Amino acid sequence: MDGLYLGVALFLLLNILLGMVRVLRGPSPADRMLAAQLFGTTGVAILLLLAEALAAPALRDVALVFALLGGLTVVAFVRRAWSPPTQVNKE
Amino acid sequence: MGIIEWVTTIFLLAGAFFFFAGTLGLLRFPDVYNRLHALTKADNVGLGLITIGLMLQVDNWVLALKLLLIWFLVLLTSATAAHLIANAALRGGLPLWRRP
Amino acid sequence: MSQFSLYAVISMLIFSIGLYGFIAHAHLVRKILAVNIMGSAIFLLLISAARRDPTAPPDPVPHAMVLTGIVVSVSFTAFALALTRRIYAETGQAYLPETEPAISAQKQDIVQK
Amino acid sequence: MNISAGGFDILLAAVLPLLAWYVLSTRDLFKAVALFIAYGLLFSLIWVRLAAPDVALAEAAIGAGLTGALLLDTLGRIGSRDTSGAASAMEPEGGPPDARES
Repeated sequence: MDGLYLGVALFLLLNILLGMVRVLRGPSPADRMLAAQLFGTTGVAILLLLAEALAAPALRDVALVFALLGGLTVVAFVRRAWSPPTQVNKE
Repeated sequence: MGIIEWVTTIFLLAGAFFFFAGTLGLLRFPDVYNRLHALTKADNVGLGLITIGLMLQVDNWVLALKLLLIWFLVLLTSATAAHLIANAALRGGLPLWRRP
Repeated sequence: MSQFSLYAVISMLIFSIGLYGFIAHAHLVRKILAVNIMGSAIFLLLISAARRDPTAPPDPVPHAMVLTGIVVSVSFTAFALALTRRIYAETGQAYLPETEPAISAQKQDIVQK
Repeated sequence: MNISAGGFDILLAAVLPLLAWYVLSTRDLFKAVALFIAYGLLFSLIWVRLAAPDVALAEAAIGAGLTGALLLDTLGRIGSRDTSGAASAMEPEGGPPDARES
């Protein structure tokens, strides 16, 4: 079973590297942040799989913190950083 | 390998497939809104299937509850993020993609 | 090649990249990113040195130092970003005063050509 | 099992210097910050591989969440165009950084 967990985790890591293309190429900043959000979720899945494969239960807590704080960057991006093309930023 | 192991294997492979589909959609779709669609599928269904597959393997119901809590938090986060980005893009006048 | 030597070589590579970026770029946010990258390379070297013998449990002292270092690097980032905002509010540009005239002279040169 | 674990190490070690180089050499600062967030995430995976879950926890809490939010907030204030530096010294100027009052 450990081999299956590690294999699926490796596959998900390859998915992250594939999604990096969208960060590099994405035309608008929103595309880049969407890719970063997907990386966060994939990282949670990888951490859960590694917690089972390496028999390290502390990694589930790391995954929990990731899940809690994954939305923080997106919220900061939308509320404070991104002013879409035609919108006048009123601050 | 018992029946539980087979079910776990199937769930994990299905979750990995959903993550792959989400990444592929992020790469192939033409528009922020379409990419949001692909992304939320990967977040909700992919992580959900992997979580269910792992929940079948733990022997303590507190650990299963913790996995469920992680999935619930990711659901909440991803729904909030998708709504915020779609709302900001629509209000800011980012054009919708039309089939050319 | 063991895990330790692989990550030690990689950390020095990342440190060199960060140092080059710190010297070669004038924009202050880019300099802050470069300092963060250099710091993470040092953390990587310390943690991989703590696990030099894979059979024994890792050495706790470098772990404690790296934990402290992460907190210090985050507070450094916050302080430096606050200073950057202040510089931007004063001068309208996110460059240091020493580098800014050279850049505008260079741009004048390019525009004239 | 050893092949998969070694594959983790090799992949992470190959990608991280490349990612650091991209963070420091792209023109658009938004892109640089998004890449930096991904870089922090991969770093916490490295710490999991090096059997340091305490460091991974600290990195996940403040490295991935707080630093990215701080950088994005500052970029929203000062604009994301970098008209200087090694990457763009030879380019013609693409317009001044917007001098918005804050």
